Amino acid sequence: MEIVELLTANNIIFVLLSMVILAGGLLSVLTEKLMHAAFYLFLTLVGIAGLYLHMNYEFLAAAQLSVYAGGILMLFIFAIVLVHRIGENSESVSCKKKGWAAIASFSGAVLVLATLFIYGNFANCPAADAFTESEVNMKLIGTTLLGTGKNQYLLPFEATGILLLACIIGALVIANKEKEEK
Amino acid sequence: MEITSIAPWVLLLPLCMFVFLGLTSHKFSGQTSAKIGTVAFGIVAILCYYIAGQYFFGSFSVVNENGYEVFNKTGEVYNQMTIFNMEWMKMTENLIIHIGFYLDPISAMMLVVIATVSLMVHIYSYGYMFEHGHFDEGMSRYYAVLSLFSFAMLGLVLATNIFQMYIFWELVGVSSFLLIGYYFFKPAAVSACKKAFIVTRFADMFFLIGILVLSYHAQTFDFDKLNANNAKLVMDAFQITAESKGIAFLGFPLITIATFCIFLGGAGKSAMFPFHIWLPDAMEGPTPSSALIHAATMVVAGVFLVARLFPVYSFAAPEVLNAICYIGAFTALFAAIIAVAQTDIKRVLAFSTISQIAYMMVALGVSRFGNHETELGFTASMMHLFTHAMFKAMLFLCCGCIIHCVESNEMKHMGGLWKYMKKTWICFGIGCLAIAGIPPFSGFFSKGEILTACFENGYKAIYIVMTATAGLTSFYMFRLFFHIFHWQENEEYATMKHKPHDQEWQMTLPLIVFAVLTVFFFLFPGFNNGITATRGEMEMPTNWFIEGISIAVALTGIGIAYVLYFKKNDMPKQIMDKCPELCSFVYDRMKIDEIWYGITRSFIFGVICKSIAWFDHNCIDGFMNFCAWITKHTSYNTKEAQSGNVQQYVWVFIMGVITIVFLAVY
Amino acid sequence: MSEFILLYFVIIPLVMMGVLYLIPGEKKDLIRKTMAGGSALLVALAAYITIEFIEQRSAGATAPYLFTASKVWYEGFLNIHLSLGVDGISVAMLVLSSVITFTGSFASFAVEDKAKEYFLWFLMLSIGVFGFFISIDLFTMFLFYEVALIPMYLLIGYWGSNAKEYAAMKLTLMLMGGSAFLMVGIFGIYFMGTPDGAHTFEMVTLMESVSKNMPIEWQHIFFCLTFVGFGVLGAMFPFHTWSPDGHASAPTAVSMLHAGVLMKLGGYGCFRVAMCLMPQASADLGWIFLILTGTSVFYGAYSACVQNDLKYINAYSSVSHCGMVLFALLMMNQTAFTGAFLQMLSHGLMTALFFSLIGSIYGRTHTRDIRLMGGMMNIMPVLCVCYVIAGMASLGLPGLSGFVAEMNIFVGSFQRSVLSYEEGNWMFLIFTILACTSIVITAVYILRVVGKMLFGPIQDQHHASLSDANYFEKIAAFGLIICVAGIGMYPSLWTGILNFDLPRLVSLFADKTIVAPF
Amino acid sequence: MIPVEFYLVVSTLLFFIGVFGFIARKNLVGVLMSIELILNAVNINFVAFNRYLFPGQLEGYIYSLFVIVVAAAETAVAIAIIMNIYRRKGNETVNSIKELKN
Amino acid sequence: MDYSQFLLMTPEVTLALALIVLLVADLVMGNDKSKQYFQTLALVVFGIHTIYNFIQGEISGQQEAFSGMYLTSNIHVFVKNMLNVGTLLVLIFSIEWNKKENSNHIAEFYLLMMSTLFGMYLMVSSGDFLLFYLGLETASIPMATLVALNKKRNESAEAAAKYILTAGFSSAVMLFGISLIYGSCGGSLYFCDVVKSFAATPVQIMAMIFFMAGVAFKISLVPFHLWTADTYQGAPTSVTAYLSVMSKGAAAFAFMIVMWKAFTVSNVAETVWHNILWWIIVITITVGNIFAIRQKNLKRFLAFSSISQAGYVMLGLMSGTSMGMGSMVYYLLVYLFTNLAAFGVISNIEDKCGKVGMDDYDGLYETNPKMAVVMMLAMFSLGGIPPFAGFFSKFFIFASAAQAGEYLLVFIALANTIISLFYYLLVVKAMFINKSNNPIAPFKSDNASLVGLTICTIAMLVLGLISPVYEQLLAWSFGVN
Repeated sequence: MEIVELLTANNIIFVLLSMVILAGGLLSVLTEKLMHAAFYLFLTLVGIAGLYLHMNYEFLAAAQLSVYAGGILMLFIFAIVLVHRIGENSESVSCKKKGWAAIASFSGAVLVLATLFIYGNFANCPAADAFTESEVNMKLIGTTLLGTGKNQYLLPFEATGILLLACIIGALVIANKEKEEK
Repeated sequence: MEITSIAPWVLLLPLCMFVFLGLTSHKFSGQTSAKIGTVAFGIVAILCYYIAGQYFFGSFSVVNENGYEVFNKTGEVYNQMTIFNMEWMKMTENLIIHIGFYLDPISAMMLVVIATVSLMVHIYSYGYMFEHGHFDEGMSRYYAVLSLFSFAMLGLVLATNIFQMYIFWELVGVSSFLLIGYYFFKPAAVSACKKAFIVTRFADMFFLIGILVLSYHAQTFDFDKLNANNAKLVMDAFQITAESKGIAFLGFPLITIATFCIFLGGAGKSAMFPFHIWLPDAMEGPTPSSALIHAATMVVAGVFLVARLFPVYSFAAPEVLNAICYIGAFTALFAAIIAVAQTDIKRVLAFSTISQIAYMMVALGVSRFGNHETELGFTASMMHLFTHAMFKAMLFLCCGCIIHCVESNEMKHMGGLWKYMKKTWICFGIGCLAIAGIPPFSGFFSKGEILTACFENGYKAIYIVMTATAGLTSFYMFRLFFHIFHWQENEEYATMKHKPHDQEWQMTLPLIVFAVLTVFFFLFPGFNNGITATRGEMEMPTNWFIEGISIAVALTGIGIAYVLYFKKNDMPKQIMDKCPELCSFVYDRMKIDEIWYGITRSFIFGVICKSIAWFDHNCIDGFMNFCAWITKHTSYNTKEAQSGNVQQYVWVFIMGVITIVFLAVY
Repeated sequence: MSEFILLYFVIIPLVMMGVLYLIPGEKKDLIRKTMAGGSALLVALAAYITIEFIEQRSAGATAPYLFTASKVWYEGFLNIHLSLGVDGISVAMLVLSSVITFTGSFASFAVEDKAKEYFLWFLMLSIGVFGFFISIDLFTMFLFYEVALIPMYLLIGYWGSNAKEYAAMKLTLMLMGGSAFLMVGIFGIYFMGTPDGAHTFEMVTLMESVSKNMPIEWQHIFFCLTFVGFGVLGAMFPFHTWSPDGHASAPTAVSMLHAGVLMKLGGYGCFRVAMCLMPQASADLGWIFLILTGTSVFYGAYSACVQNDLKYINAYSSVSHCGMVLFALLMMNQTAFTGAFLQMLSHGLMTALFFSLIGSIYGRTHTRDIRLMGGMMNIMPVLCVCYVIAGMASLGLPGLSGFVAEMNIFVGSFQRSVLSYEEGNWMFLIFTILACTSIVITAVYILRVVGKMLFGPIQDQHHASLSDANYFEKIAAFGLIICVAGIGMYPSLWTGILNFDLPRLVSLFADKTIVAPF
Repeated sequence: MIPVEFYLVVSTLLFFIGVFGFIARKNLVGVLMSIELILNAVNINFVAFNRYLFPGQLEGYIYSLFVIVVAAAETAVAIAIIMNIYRRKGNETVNSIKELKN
Repeated sequence: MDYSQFLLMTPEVTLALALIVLLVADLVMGNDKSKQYFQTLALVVFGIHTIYNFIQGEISGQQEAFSGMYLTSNIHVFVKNMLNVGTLLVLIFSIEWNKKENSNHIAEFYLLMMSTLFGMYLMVSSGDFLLFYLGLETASIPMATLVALNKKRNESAEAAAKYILTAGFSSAVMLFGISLIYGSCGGSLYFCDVVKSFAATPVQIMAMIFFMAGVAFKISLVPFHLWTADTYQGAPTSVTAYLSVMSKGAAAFAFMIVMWKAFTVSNVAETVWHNILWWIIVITITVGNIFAIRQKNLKRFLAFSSISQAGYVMLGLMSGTSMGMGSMVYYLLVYLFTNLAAFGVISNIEDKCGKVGMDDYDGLYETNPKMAVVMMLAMFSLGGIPPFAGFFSKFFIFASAAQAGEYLLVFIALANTIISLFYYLLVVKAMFINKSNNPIAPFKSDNASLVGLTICTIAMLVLGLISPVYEQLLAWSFGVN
């Protein structure tokens, strides 16, 4: 395969997105300032949303953007703002700690990638080339989420309700705390 | 009286007395216990005499286990009779321990000896212990143990099988222990009793091993079967033939090992070299018990044992008999030499006992089945056993009287006592003459026969040694005699509250009885009629040449003693000053005790026990503690693993995953 | 419930525990009376069982176990039964246990501090012991075995002396370690010793099926595991080290029950489980344990010689004597077996006697160091005479129990040794002779104590005014002495009871070639 | 077409970047962010597999939706707890939660 | 759309109903006066739920709903009932604590408890990795807030932070594994589909290990256990009890179901996870025990003890037979009562005088004999001493491992019981043997705790001696095939 052939739009987009994702991720864990980290995280999340879009999963991309970039990241930023006075927010991490972390993550990455590449034969999967460009329509998503049959997810859906309820109650209890102590 | 019905009481009565006196020791006063014990033993003695008399002179029969009627005498030959035999413990089909009553000439003779000496000691002790009496309540204990001893000793001699003998063997050992340790508050007595017990116990271990070997191959414990038909059973079991010595072990004939081990058991009890060390120390016990146990009865158990198994020795293991006679001869001479240098009167007697027992051993050792000449030793030995028991018991009892008066065992506190205690003087003199072998006293006959047996059986060297020993014997006995009764009167007597005197009748009567027995021994019916290896009649040859020499040697000994010790003079001191090292070496019993102590204290205790204890404490225990320590230490040193840092937790987590994946996949 | 008559051995202590629980702790006299009464009941029950056993056997009952009763406990696949039954060996052990419980109760009357709790634990201990001996189901055996372990901890840890906490922990943990070996062994026997789908813990079935079903290699493994497991309790070298510390620190009655009975569980278990279930393996591998037990025989004796603490001396002598039990068992012939079980009885009784006396002496002098005592015979003659008797029993004086046991062991061992020697193997002979030497060493250390502590002049004048035994100490001591002497004088009773069953068990080993490496 | 492996490369790298961040960051919020990175890496996997290998069903797709939801809930709770820590200790670094140890 | 399938899910449905009832009640009971009845109401409601589920009839065989996403059978139901009983006991023990320390958050406490319980239900019954994941998260995220509930102590917050962070991380790791499973096992996450295409390829193995790590975190197996001690120590005692028993038990059971149903093709002994688990068990038991020795805080101590107990629990997986499952559930049942008894005592004492150190327990028997006895029984039972139930449960679970021929593993586990007995005895020693100058003063505990402790004690005493429980469990259990 020649270089030119690889330079399809798809591939280029993928490479760019991946670079954004990885660079964002890397920077977000390496930067010393939390606020910057949050920003880089944002980049990553958006990049991932882009990947979803690239795979024609618009709804998912939207969800990713709204929940992650819109919701979770906001939470982070609030938290950072609340707990961190701007200007004092840099943190220096000892090299030793980074070294340990690097050992773990590097060896892990090598191992997982090696395993995947040496032994993983996803290309031989029966459906390997069944990549369809078609979108997933919303109705299908709806029935899948609320159906009771095979590969339909009513029960998890309901369960998530309880989970969310509990998390709300819990988060409230914890967050309430200061007030009560006064 | 039916023998079978009275025989059990010979054993049961002393046993009951032991239990009774032991349990009631705090209820009765000492005198009461003594009276009860003495009376009870008097009954036992009567029974013994009756049985022995019936056996030797009467006629009766018992039915043996095969249903045949056995008479005490067939023609001139006395039969071995099992009066009763009760199964006590069954070990295997063939090896069954019986407790029984075995009557043959030697056990009948022993019955007489034991009954006599023990009864006399019972009587004597009443006076001795009571007046000497530190310890009134101890007296019940004393009589209880005397009963136990009598029971054990009777059981020993009456044993129908070798295991019964072993059982009672141990029991006499323990009663000896208890009697030696009677004055348990005296450290010397304590160490003496321990020594006696442990040394004999050590020898008993060999006895036990010997029994195990012998009985395993012969598949029986019974003397009857072992000895029968010229020990045929043993010969077959060990595959002994004219050409070969049968089964070998480590290159030695197994039968030799077995019988020698059994002899070693006897050597322990009979204080043969090198097991003799306990006997002199055993004199720490009350003197009457020394008379009974350590002079007359228990110490001859070894001789009795060899005599009991004589056919086995003679036919299957004559080489062991040789060894016995050499060991005996050495012991006799050795003990006699040591006796010369002792100053404690009981010690002198103790060594003389060792020496005299060695005579008996030698006599057995030179003896073989064959003809009258070769069998002479056996009879001589038994005769000497009998005579020795009487005069030695008497000598000890005399010592008891003397010690009672002087309140010391040391010769130097004595001298010139003849004026004060005439009866004792006479009795002691008779005893000394007897042991020296002066006719017509009993010792003369028995010793003469022993020397004859040695000589006639070709053991010339032994004969010479034994003769020399006889000379030494008469020398040291008279040294003792003169030292106690003549020499120079101790000035202290004059100042003593109670002047030395002859004791009351309880203590004097036994002396007289023994003196009579010693003096009039020649009137006794001949030992050659029955107490022989073949249990039949036999001629007792009298070799006047040998008798003459022995009398001469004895007189020489007496003469030297007379010169040196009859009147106070400097000669003994001068002689001793010539070679002080030798004298003190001999006085210290040739350092044999020290060698033993070296082996036991330094080596067994100091090295083996200590190192095992060290090993146990440091290695075994240490290992267990180390395991515990390492666990605990690991626990405390791994605190950091749980550092509280959540990132470290995750690091461990992810590394765990990675490691497992790595291990599982690659 | 008459078929479950054996269960009364467990029920009586249980009921006693209930009664004690209801009695307020201050009423110590009532508690003691309850204990005395209840344990007397146990003795009576044991006596009844013995007599009945002899009668039934004499009448020709040939079943391997008598008084059997079985009830399924865990049904189905597990097939666990509550199976009870006794043969001659267990009868002997039951008598031993009941006697020691009885005398132990009396010896414990001196306990003042938390007497109620003490007796509750004590009873639990005895439940374990009795339960073990009446069970003929491996599971319940193991269960009771462990039941017996844990009360030890508290009894020693609370009521003990010296380094009691250390000792208690060591003892408990080491015995637990033993039970770890044991449990694996039991699983092996259960799963591999029985055909699939018919797994069972019942001894009677296992006796036949284990050697049939289990491959010999596995038999070797499980034999070792079970033997070590029980061997730890039987104080086998080098697993004996809990015993000196444990015994030294335990309160009187606990030492009695522990040395007297609990250590017998070890020998009994080794025989019942390890050897009888896997006779081929024991013939093949017995030599390994013979070396170990032979070592413990003289090792314990030599160690005892240089100890200064009375209880340590006795504990090491227990190592020696219990080593003798296992040693004899491994000789695998009838005489040795008889000797081994007699030795169990004998050692149990005399060591209990020892400990009760030591407890009494210690209670008065507050020291157990023999160097600090002397002339006790003057001060407390009764206790000391009893001590001498115990010592004599221990060193094998004829007429007392030690002798009959040891003689059987020696005769039995010797038979095996000679057989083995004739095949060219030295090992048995060497160890038999070594074991014989221990009788001398025993005499040495016993007499050392007697000489130093009981005889001689009074060492410490403070001791001079001490009192002699009181009534309950006398009951304990005399009771045991009577038993010791009883066995010693009339061994046929016990050899008879044992021999009802031993021939059957000996035949398991009869056709096996006993392996020895040298 | 881009092989699915490439997605895996991205996700794996992102995953371990997240791991790195979790271990190396000092601030608890930063740690939490790293968790988000990891979860996103997982999502990439799910989605890519779904798209490339098993487009017939929406299993991976739905799964990643749920993951997003759960992540949101989790983050909320975690941030609440971190705030709590901050209020008590005055900072919210990892070092502030080292009291419980050994 | 067959909504009737919900009828199979009786426990979940009733629990959800209970949850709703309480939620509504909480909203309705606005004022403080009526709030004091909330606790009673909650207990009653939960009690009704418990009893109702307890008296449900048997289910025939293994059933599934939602096309295999939800699995149920008698043993599942039993596990849930067991969890109910345990939770009820925890609630009973926490009444006093709620009144004193947590008066403002009583309702939340109950709601959170019950929602985590709901999560556990899902975990136990899941037949699909998604539901499993959701169940696990439902059981752990609200749990973090429960852990943080103790407002007076900083430790509580710290514990919660550690818990939520590691939980998040581990669930992410688990998800990574699940995603790879998804990719490599035929694109379906139903257990029954996974097992069909599970061929133990390296990628699948890796995926499985990542997944196992996530669950192992929940069961706190070494090396995924490090959070355990800190969280247990910091959390309110009743929550610790809940964590150590219910959370762990449910996860362990669910783990077994997953491993057996999704990753076991034919025979457990031939699977890869078998070997992995073998080592994990060994390490877990050893590390748990060794770390426990040095602990001075009882809650922390029980945390490490629960780690090693988790190792024993995992033995049940090794055989793959119904005996393994039955023994494991039985073990969990016994462990539940035993550990709750211990925690009951601890929380009682903590409520009364705030002491949790082992040294504080010195001489407890002198002052509070009953507490000491219960604690002692619990320790003995945990140590596996007969005749308490712990002995039986240990015996059976070892037997199940031995059944599969794992003699070495059983031996190692047993050898470890020596260490564990050591530290259990340390507690007993503190209470009975040690003397203290400053013992815990005698107190009278509230009736509810007493009832709870009595139940636990009775259970410890009789559970082993009466065989029907275990027999019934065996009958209900099923093996791999």
